[in-house]
Amino acid sequence: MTRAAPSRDELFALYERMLLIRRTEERLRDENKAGNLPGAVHLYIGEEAVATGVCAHLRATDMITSTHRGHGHYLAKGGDLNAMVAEIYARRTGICRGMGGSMHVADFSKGILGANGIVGAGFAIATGAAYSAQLAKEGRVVVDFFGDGASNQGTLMECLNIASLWHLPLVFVCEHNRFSEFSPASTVTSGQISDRARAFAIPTLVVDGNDVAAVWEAARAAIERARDGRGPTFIEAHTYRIQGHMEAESLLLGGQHYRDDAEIEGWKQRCPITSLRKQLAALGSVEVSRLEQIESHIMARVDEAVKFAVASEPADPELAFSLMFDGQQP
Amino acid sequence: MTRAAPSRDELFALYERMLLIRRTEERLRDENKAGNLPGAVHLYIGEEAVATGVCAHLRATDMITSTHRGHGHYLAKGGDLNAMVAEIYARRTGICRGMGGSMHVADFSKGILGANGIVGAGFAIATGAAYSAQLAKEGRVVVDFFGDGASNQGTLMECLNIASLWHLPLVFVCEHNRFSEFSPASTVTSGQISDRARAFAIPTLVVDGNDVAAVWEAARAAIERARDGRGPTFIEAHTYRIQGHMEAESLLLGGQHYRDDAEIEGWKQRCPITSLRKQLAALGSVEVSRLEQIESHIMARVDEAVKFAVASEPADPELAFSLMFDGQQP
Amino acid sequence: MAKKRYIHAINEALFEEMERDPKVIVFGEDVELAIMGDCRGLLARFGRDRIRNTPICEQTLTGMAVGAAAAGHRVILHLMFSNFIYTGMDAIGNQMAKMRLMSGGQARMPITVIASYGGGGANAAQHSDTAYPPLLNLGGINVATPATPADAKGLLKTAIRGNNPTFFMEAGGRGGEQGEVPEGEHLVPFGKAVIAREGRDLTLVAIGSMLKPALAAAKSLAVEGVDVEVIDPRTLVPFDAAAVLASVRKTGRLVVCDEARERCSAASEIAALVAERGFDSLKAPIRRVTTPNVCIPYAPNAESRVIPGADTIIRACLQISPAKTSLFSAAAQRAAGDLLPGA
Amino acid sequence: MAKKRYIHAINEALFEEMERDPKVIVFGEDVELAIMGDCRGLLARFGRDRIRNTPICEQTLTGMAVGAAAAGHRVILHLMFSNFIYTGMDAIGNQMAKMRLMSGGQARMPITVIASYGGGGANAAQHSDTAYPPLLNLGGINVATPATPADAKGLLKTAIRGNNPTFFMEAGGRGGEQGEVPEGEHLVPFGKAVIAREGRDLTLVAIGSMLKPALAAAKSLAVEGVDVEVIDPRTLVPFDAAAVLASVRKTGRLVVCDEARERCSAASEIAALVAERGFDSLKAPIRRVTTPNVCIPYAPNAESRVIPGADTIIRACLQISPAKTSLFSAAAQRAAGDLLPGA
Ligand SMILES: Cc1ncc(C[n+]2csc(CCOP(=O)(O)OP(=O)(O)O)c2C)c(N)n1
Ligand SMILES: Cc1ncc(C[n+]2csc(CCOP(=O)(O)OP(=O)(O)O)c2C)c(N)n1
Ligand SMILES: [Mg+2]
Ligand SMILES: [Mg+2]
Repeated sequence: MTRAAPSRDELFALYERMLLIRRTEERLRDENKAGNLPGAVHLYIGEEAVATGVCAHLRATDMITSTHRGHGHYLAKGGDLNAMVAEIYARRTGICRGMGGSMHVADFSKGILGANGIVGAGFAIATGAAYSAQLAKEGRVVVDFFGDGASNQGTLMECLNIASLWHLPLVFVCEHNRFSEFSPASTVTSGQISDRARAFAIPTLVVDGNDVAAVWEAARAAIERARDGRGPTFIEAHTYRIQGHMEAESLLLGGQHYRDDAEIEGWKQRCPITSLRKQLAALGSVEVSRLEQIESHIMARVDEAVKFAVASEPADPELAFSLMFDGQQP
Repeated sequence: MTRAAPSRDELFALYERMLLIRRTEERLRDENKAGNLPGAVHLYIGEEAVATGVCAHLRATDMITSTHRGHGHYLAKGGDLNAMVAEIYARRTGICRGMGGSMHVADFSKGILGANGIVGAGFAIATGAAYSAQLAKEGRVVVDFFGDGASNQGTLMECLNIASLWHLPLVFVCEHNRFSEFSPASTVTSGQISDRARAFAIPTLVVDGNDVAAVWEAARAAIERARDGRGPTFIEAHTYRIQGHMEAESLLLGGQHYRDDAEIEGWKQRCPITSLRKQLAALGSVEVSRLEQIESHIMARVDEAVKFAVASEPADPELAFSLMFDGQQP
Repeated sequence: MAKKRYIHAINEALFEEMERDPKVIVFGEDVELAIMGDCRGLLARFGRDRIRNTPICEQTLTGMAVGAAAAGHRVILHLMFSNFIYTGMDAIGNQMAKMRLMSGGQARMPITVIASYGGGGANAAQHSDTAYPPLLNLGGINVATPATPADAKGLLKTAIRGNNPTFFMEAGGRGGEQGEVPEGEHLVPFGKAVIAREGRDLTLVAIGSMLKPALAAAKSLAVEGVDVEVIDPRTLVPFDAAAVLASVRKTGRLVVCDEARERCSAASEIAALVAERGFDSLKAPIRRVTTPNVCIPYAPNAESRVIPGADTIIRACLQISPAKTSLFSAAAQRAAGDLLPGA
Repeated sequence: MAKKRYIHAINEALFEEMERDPKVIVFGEDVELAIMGDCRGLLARFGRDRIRNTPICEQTLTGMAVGAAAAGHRVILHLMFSNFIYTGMDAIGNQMAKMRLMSGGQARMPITVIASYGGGGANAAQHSDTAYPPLLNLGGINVATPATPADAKGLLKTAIRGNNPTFFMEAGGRGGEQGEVPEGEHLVPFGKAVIAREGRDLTLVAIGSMLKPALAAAKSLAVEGVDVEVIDPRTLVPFDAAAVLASVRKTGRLVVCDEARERCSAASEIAALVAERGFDSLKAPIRRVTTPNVCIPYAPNAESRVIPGADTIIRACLQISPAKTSLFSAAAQRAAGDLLPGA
């Protein structure tokens, strides 16, 4: 059994990972604004504690499914930064060779079964992967990340049913960020989401998704349970989407509003990274300089990643033909 | 407010309706065996109390959705017997002019939005109809009948969510007959089905589906609630399918078994019609003769219906073209 | 008449039809804030009883459309992207398309489903499909593919007033295109093609988003001495076979452009129809210009490699153009020699 | 070689491939009791880890196939009736068909989906569709349509061993048909048509369930002096265009039979392909023989009015047969004059 709370080193690792996600996405935000990215990006800023706290317990052979807001999951699960940024830049060096883009970043070799543009698609993919993992008896675990909005897709219920019946090594992680695009959760999501899992006798945990240690603890229990063959767990993590649903959403909204600036400000005060930084900095000057090192190290990595992407060749258009099938022309 | 229990006259009416369904289906079973029906039939024998107890509270303008096992719902909601039997015989006088058959009996003029061959299809159709009914503000109510197997289709959850959010005048009636085709419920259905509704803060009622008075009482409360604008209710009625999943299932099974004969026998002892007959007969000789009259009257109606069907012209094949669209060639 | 954008023409049709008939309702994901633009302002005017956000559950939404129509409303369901047609396909294929015949003609299905299709925006595979061909195969579903603002308005009004299920396919990314739009009562009949450009040498059928590149191609080809007749079918179901056959009788040559993937596309259907019923007029092979049988890649260069444009259309036309091709410029001849994409 | 029924040939392939590769798993609704017949005996032999009943939830089942394949299994999903393809369409269209390209070629999708198609059993609209045309338009999905027991076995084995998603379409109600089936290692390659009957006058492409009536039609036509070549493509994706084009080069005439509805059918696709690439060989219009654009009615007389059979095929062939039609019997000429159904 792992300890109940993350150690100091573990906290630093969590901090580093969260910051990597944050700085990467801040850069993507800016690059998007500057018109440097061909496609849209949906940013995870403010929600980093969820992916980070959960994936800290996963092995390289474990698997995750992700969402349209998938950069954080990808990086938390150990996806390569350069290859991700190059993908978003539509370069041949991208993790999907420029064929997928932001909404499809995936690294199958690391168990990252892909971000996904179809809301709710992860449920069934994760359930199928968990069934495969269970049959293979190699102790692999699957984590399915999805939003509060996605929780209204009926495949959630279908998969809860199967996961419960078959005792699958599967952890459902609902990232409740209070919005489904521009619809506040209260208008489209009835009841408490984790009660949906409870109806299938699946254990549930509701956590503060902006507290990485809390997420870490809940995930530890759930993932151990799955790994031990004791079946699925449902985690509902409450957090908040700081950025728009997608960058440049104001163009779509044309002056309409769906939330208050004050609400956003309030949640910015509850930043999971800032609070962990404060906690760690309070430990002493050694820690402060370690934090500074992490910061500058990450800034350099992000710079490096963007440089790598920009310097890479554009995608090879012929791949659209050669990659459609394995060993077959389309 | 209606009384809490059905009156004697109401019990007779329930009895008559249940018997109509039973005798009709016994005849269909025999006609199927004799090779007189072109398509398959899925019989409701043993489950009559559910449709009957519920539909007793419905007005002609109320609506129902039904299943592949839909004869009982159709007759309970006041569908014409001759037209149904003629439909199953594929005659031009059939309620769907021979285009639908057993799995599609429907009478839109009576709010019977159709039996349906797609398991779970009724959820969304009923939800849409209930939304329409709510907007129209004419006090119409919708009842959605579905099986325990259908409860595993995710659209159930999607519709529970919407029904709850929008306070729809909708009653979900789960006919838990213990099997989803040849799979016992315990192997494919996790937890108690009505808990799925509870997760959406929808009131639930679990009743003995072989006790027509119990069903009647639960349905009364639920339908009144819906009619008063107080939103959806979920009824889980426990019952048992006496016949095979479909007639002549043994041909499909090729000697395999999925349930014990003793179990079937046990449930035959709990026949909803027999027990109500006993209850009514115990009231006195007037009641006994009334029961006898009902029996012979119904036998005559069923005979009459089969005669009507057999004497009717076969379906008009050209309707396949003229009915595809309203006022347009296919 | 006033110049309006495609998306505004759609918005106008929605306003007018909702004013006209209180039984018209709209629902879908985030329709209230109208992120696709087409529903802008409807909430303020008609309130949440007539236009309402739904949760994300396409499988239920298409089934609800059937139920609400059966119960007496005139339903407009907004599905956003045409890829979500797959997500909600069950009730489309098994209910919407079949309910009327299965019920012996009892059911009326006044349903309009709006979905935006097509690539070109680096939205990648799951948001760029041109997903109407599967609908065409279902039977029982009308499909409108307006290419201009005027037709967008007129076809949508016809769809909403009709009693059959209709998919109104918005040409994605065309929301900003301008065109003259008649005020008020402007109804475009289903099954009536328009000749967008008259010509004698070759018939070019261009569906929805392909009309603009087709017209551009026709203009270039005119310079080369090939006089192209461009036909916009406007609805794929019902389809104005007579118009296409008449044009082919005149020109003897046919190119069909469709942004959908080639296999079992609307282009294939139209080609088959002419090979069957217009064969005697044909003087040259039919050519289809479509997206090849691949999903839409993210990278813009790969995306434009697979989605057809004016160049692709010109090449296809030149390949089957009349003998005067000998007068063509060297450039055009080179182009004509190239393979079609994916071939 | 031994004579076996179609359904037994399928069962044999499942047994052999599950024996061969422990990574092969089967799941679906009621596969354990094998009500469709094809999975009979697998549970007893391989246990519930390898073949498992699922709840009714097609939308999840297709997605699970993607996930289990991504995680390393070789998946066989049984969907029962091809109408349920619509029910599970989301993950088919948005994941299965696209995962490989979207992931830059990382994903392997060794998935075989089994579904039974076609009418004729009075199963009515929701259990009688021939629902492969929408799959053809998706790209990324192979489609096998075995017509004989031997091909059923050989194509299924190839599908299971392949690394691309394949829909294995069982010709509904053909489970009882007998044919010679090679023992053991019998693999039928994808994209290789067979000439089921050689002939010089006309090419008749017959898909799956249409092969039997097509051969019957060819026999009758031989009596009338029309020598028909019958081609069974066996797989629609990939498609053996070369075989069809070669035959049309020889005969100059083409009829395509497909039980699917006409619009955007496989028949339309094949007709379009030949009108494009075999035009110069064509001496007559192409004819499609399909179910018209209606859903399948329940009444047997209405059902046989819309589903094509040998008669319909004979009529279509006579309509485009060579000049020697003048030698035809009066009856045949009358038949040739009739309209195609739905036309
Ligand atoms: C099947 C499907 N329906 C609709 C959409 C459009 N869409 C994209 S994101 C989104 C909202 C998702 O909300 P949630 O699951 O809470 O995730 P969040 O964006 O809040 O992270 C919607 C409706 C989609 N991509 N896929
Ligand atoms: C979408 C769909 N999947 C599968 C089937 C095949 N099927 C027909 S009935 C049935 C079982 C239904 O069980 P339940 O809902 O409990 O109803 P019951 O037959 O017990 O009345 C199945 C799987 C179908 N008709 N539709
Ligand atoms: Mg959210
Ligand atoms: Mg049941």
